[in-house]
Amino acid sequence: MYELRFDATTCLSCETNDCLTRCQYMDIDRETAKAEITKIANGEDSFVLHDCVTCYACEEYCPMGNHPFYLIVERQEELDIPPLPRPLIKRGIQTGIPFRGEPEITEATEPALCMGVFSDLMYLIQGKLFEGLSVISMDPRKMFHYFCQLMYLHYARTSVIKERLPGITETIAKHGAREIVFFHDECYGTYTSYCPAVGIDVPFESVHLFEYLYNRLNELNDDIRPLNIKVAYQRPCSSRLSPDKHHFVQDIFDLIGAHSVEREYVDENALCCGGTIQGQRREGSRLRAADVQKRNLEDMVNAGAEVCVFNCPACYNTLAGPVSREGIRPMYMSDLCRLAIGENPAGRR
Amino acid sequence: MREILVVAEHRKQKVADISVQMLGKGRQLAGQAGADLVAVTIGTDVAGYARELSRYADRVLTAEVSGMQEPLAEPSQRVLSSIIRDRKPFLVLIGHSSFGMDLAPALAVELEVPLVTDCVDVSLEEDGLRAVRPVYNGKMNAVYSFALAQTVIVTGRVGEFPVGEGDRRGEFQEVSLPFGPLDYKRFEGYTEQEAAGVDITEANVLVSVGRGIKDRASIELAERLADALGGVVACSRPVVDYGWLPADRQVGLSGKTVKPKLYLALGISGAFQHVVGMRGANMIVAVNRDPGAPIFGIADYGIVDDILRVIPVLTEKVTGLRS
Amino acid sequence: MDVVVCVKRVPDASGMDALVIDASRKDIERRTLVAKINDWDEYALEAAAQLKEKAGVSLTAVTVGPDEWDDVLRRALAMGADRAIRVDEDMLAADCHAVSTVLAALVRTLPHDLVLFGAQSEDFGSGQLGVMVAEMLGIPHAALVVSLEVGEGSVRVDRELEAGALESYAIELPALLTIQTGVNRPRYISVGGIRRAMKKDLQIMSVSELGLTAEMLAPQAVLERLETPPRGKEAELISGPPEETAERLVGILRNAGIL
Amino acid sequence: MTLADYKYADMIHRCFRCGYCKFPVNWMDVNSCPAYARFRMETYSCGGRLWLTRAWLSDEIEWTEHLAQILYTCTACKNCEEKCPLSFNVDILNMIVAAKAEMVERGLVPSAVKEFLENIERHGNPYGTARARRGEWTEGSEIEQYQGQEFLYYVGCVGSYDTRAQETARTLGRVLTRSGVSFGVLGSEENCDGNEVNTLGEEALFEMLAEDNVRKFKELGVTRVVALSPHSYNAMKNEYPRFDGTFTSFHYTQLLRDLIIGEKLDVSGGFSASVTYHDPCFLGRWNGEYEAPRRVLRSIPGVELVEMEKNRAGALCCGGGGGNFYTDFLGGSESSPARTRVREASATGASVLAVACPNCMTMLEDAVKAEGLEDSLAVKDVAEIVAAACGTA
Amino acid sequence: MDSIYDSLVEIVGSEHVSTQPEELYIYSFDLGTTEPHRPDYAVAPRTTGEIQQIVRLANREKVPVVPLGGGLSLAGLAVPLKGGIALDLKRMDTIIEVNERARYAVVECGVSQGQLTSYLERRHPRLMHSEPGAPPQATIAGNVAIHGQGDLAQPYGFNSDMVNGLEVVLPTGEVCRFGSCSISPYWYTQHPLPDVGLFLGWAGTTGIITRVSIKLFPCKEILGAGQFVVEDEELIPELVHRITHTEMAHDLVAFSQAIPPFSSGLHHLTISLSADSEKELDFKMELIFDDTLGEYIRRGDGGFLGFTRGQQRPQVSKTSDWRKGGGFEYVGSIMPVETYPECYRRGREISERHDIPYTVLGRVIGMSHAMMFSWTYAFNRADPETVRQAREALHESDDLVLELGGTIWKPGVYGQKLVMERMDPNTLNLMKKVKQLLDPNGIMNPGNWEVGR
Repeated sequence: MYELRFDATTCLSCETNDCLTRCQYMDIDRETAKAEITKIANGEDSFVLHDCVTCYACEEYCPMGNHPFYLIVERQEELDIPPLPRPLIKRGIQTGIPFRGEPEITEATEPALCMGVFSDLMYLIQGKLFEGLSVISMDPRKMFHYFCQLMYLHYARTSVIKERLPGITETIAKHGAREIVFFHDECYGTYTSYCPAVGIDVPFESVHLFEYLYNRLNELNDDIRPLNIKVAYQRPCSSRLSPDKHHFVQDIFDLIGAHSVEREYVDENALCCGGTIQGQRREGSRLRAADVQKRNLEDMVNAGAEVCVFNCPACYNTLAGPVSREGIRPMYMSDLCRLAIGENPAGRR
Repeated sequence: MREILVVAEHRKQKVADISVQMLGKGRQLAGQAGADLVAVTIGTDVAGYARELSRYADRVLTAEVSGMQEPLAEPSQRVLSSIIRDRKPFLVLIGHSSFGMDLAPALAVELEVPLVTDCVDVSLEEDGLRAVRPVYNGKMNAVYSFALAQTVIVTGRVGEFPVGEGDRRGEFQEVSLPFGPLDYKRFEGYTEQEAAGVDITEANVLVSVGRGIKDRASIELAERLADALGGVVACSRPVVDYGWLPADRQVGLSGKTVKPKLYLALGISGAFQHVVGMRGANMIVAVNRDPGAPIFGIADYGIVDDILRVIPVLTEKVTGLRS
Repeated sequence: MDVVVCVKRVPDASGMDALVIDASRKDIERRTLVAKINDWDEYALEAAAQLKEKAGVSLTAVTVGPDEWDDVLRRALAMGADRAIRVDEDMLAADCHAVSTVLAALVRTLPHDLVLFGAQSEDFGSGQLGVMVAEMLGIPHAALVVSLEVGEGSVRVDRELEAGALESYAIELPALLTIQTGVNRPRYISVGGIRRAMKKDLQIMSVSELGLTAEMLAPQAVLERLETPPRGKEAELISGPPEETAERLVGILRNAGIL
Repeated sequence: MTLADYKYADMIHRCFRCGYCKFPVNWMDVNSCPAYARFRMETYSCGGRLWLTRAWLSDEIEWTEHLAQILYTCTACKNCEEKCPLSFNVDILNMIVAAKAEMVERGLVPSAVKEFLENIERHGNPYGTARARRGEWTEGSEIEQYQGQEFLYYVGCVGSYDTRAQETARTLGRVLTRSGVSFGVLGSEENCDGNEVNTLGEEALFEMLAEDNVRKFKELGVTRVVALSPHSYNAMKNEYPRFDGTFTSFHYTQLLRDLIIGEKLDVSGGFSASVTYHDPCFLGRWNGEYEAPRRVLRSIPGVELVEMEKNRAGALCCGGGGGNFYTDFLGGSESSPARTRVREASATGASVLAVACPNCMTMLEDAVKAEGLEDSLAVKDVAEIVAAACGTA
Repeated sequence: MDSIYDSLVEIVGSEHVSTQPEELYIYSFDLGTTEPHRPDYAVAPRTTGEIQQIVRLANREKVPVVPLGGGLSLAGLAVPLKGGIALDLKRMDTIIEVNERARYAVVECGVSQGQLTSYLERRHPRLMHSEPGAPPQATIAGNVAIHGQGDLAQPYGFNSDMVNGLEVVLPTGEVCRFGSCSISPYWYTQHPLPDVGLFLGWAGTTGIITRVSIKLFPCKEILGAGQFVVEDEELIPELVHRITHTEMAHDLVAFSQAIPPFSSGLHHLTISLSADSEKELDFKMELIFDDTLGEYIRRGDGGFLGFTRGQQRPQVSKTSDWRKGGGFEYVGSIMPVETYPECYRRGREISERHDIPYTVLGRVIGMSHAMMFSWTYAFNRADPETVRQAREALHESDDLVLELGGTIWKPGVYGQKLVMERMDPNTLNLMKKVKQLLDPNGIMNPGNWEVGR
């Protein structure tokens, strides 16, 4: 069975305990932080396990390369402190069950792009940026065979992840591509952060979509017409698992002449889209989510953003409506890049 | 004395018009050649026909064959071959009718003599006999010529030859039959077309459609135009062949002969088989995509266009005028 | 039962306003025209094909002409003929008697219970061939057949007369019929069908193989020349878009007191 | 062929006949399936055709001319594909075409279709007019024969033979000349593009035509084709690659758009009228090109572009597709699609109905007359409006 | 030639009558499991007058007349069980009037749900009608004739409760109007005249509805739906009761289905809300999702799945294609809300017994007054065995409805018999008299509601 590699002793020697002190949803001082994380590490109950909104951020804050977030959700499961109501957890777990037959394993050429569980967003990967990519998981009816499962962190069900993930990696690997660009950075995080953390081996190299886009844009440099628009980036929770790739957001913006606006909730201080929070079991979760969204939106508006750039389809589904009601145009990063090279964004379907 | 032989055909107890027309031509040529004009009538109770024929011919040969109320090709062939063999006429004229088409080729082969069918002109030149027949659906004429030494069989197109005076008293001569009854081919009967709902011969205005109507559904267009004009819809052969209209709507040789005030020929090329049935109309208006269509040769007015375009507009106009 | 159908290849003159007489003055300029199977023969073929669908019929299609005439035989094969035979002889200049002589000689070599011809051809339209062949074969015939029904050893036919009248016969087989249009609806022959027919057997014979000599084929009716017919009084042409033409026509009909 | 061998045997029964296929995108009524709108019997909806096809192939019903006609009233306009909510919607039209193909194989097609196909096989056009006369439309114009110019201007059957469409073809020629485009035509050497033949299910004939055109284009070294008809454009862009047709194809409205943007074509002359634009199926639904023609029209000073309620993906077909501009199975009624369409056009109050397809041109112009709208509504091709605006009309 | 055919051509014109095998084939089916029955004629009239003539002809000739709109009832109600004339009413598709102030629309019988919806969207954006969860070609008239319900059922009840007036061609050919329209130009109410409503629920066996006036309702700026999920079906009646008490929802539907897997064994409550302002929306959301449902969330028994703006168009149920077979049929019933748990459990058993992925749905009608509960069974049109299974499952469900004390909605012939067996004999007798009075020759949609003669 797969074991999370977590070293409690490093926390004791940690000087910042950023994992909890920097949490945007709990107000915790260093001492409490040290105490609580130690309790959690020792498998004891902690208010943190009850109040956590599962935003992934502590995974990034931790300066010691430990896995505080993975730890928290494992404990939530062990101590039966589910962040969500039972029906939502059941629903979530059942969502990942493939039910329309086995996928057809097509020989993938290099480099390959894996849509994961977002096959019905195929329309987003059109145009020069994606030319020549062989695509894995194109069929919405088969997409759950490619589902990275990491969503279950929000459900405190790492057991499900560990149970299903090996089969998923196998299926992806069957396509025979050594290097795979992942459409969704949650998949990227799964194979570059979570799998190593619990010791699931990954038989392929993962490429972050933004890194790919950045390189493609450089190749297509001649086609780029600077956009000169003010953009705000909605950073998804999953991006906390690949902080080392986060800089590509800015790099791409610079490349295509998109100016990111001065915001409070940016980069490490980014706010959750609220999608998970609103359903949580804790009292007042729906209003809490509404409040987070409100703050997030006001921040974008005040900063004068014209476009809100998305990476994660889940964020997009939650926030696209609200931002456009504020007069800000929601757009996937890929669409923004296509706009920059004179193509028509695929937009919303 | 040299002879021209005319094979008479009879329908419904009278000598067929085409045979009288053949006699007309025969008389004219006989005059030129100083030859006798001989008519032959074959069948049951032919005396009556013989009397009629004797008004045009110098001599009428009668062959009484039992059970032959209608002219039948094979018995006729047997009679004729023996007659021609011993009389050696230099010209045999037969109408280019269904009967003629069934008879003439076999006769020619049996007698080993030349045959020209469906002629619109036959004339005597100093060097011999000249016959003209339309080819390529009337777009061309083919000219044939023959020495007068031999017998030549010519079938003539209906309506192309003048009818003679009919003021003679030709003599009669019976021919003995060289054969018994036929066993391998049994004549079973003769059917008149049953009279149906609409009688196109009664209509003052006929909207007549041909192949150009393209589709059964479009017949409705023609019907609307007909209604607007207070007329009825008729057609040319292909429309009946396709089963778009019943046979009793067909104008032409194998259909009806009509003489309306207005004959609107829509998408009809104007093959002679059709034209013979309608050329008696007071006014003929033709619409056809093909400016070379023979129909424009006999129409009073012509429009070169696709009928499916013209009909609706015309209908609107006429209706507009009526209301 | 063995059925033989005789087919002819004719120029499709429908697409041209006017035809041009060629140098020989005995024929029209064919190079600008595409060729097709003679309309009447298509009806004859369809009639045969339908017999074949009903009962056990072996169907042979024959023609006399140069090699490009193979295409009408391919068409016949696609329509259901089991075999096809072309007598390789260009007889465009010949008369019906000569062509009949060849065809009769050919048919004699074939088993034949029923021989079908088109009642006439689209180009010269003499309407002689079938009946001549019947006479040469010494079998009974019926021209202008508009319906046929094959029974035991005989065929029942209706012949078309004038004015919609019909003449019915029961004829012992073997017999020869010339088929009038409208007897059926010839099916469409797909290009794919014709391609498949390429595989079927197509036999070539020469007149000499049929034991025919030049003098046997000497024409009896000699074509002197073609000429463009004097056209009757031409129609007064109304030209313009339907709008105007219709308008003017209505005017004319009005003046004529028809409207 | 039996149902078992039918390419879509495992799929055709999945049509539920829910009726979406009859609706336009905004459901304002049920007349966006041209055949259904014309006849208003369930048999004529896409669902009806699918169920009948299945019944025929499984010998539940026999072939009749009526059955063939029901199938051949399909104009292949793709409205059904646009609307069908089920996962196999991409194939519903293919299912109809495959059924037509089977009828073709059995020789069981309506006489008008037989004539259409035979004419194309013999003469290279549906009208049965001689190939020799295909180039006559250029007479009296300066249009040159193609000899290695940048563009091959492919006109198609309707533009070559139909008197009204010939005007459009010449006008476009003048516009292209005016804007300095180097182009030539094939004249009497041009052959049918086969697009209709394909939708009529005569696959082998289509192959023949496609192969012939591809071969000819290669010999002449053609690299870019600009087509007058969206039907030609569709065949060349989407089908010819199968036959190794490697050249790039444009619809002329796309070329005009680029010429205007690139300021190679001066339309400042303007054209003052309120114009409504009718999307041709083979440009719109088949190839997703809704904007180029509109862009062209909007760029012309004085043009006030008004949309019909059914536009773009929801546009009502003129009824001319699938050979119907010739076979005319949908004609002869005020509910004929073309007549419905011009009534919709006239409802916008526009004085000009702009088309970008010679088939639509002939269909709709005839319909305008049949509806007696000549005085209020003029049918003009986009090329003709452009010509007016750059003074070469 | 057939004289009935000729007369029909006389009446509607040759293009709108058919005796050709193709039309007869298509009109012999509906989309469900009912065995096909060929009509002798397919006819598509355009006017009430034409329908009168057709009905008179049918009486003279004793030919059945089977009216159909969208033909989507699924229960075989538009299948000509005894042949005769299949009367396709879809050509009568004029929207005659929309009265903005009095909030009603008068439509011809062929007007489809989709047509009215889009018409209102474009011309009267502040009005909506109660659109059933059927494909948009379902007709307004057909729907009221079978007591349908739509997406405004929770506040306003059955669509047939929204009828302001009817124009009907009686089986004997007379045209009658019911409601205010019988004495006034306004089609604004069915009351207070003496009640002669003998046409709703009769599935076209007592006459042909040619015009309907249907109530319209306020359409607010923001439409949307929140979803709430529970695992324990026993909670549903209680939740429905509490949510309806807020009087805030305009549609309330609970469903559970085996496919897709996420919904299996769970019950999704779709709670539709509408509001003219964010303020109004926030208020309603808070009232329902926090104040009313909050405690379930805290207990972990129920989960809030979020709120989606925009109105979902009814789509033809993908259920129809689960067996890759283009077929499904359901038994609809009108049930007390409290029976939901039993309906679900027993329905699930039936499905599993017949090896069909289960699909059940309950739509609340009124303030928890009733629900339309449906058991849906998919089948593969190409596989007779699955059709048979579905048919059995449907019959078992019909039995179940009555066993649970419910009433079958738009029953097919089998269900009609069950209902009539149970029905109080005097009522049945009255139905019989009514039927005989209105339709002496029994020409209207025979085979359905055969009360005996």
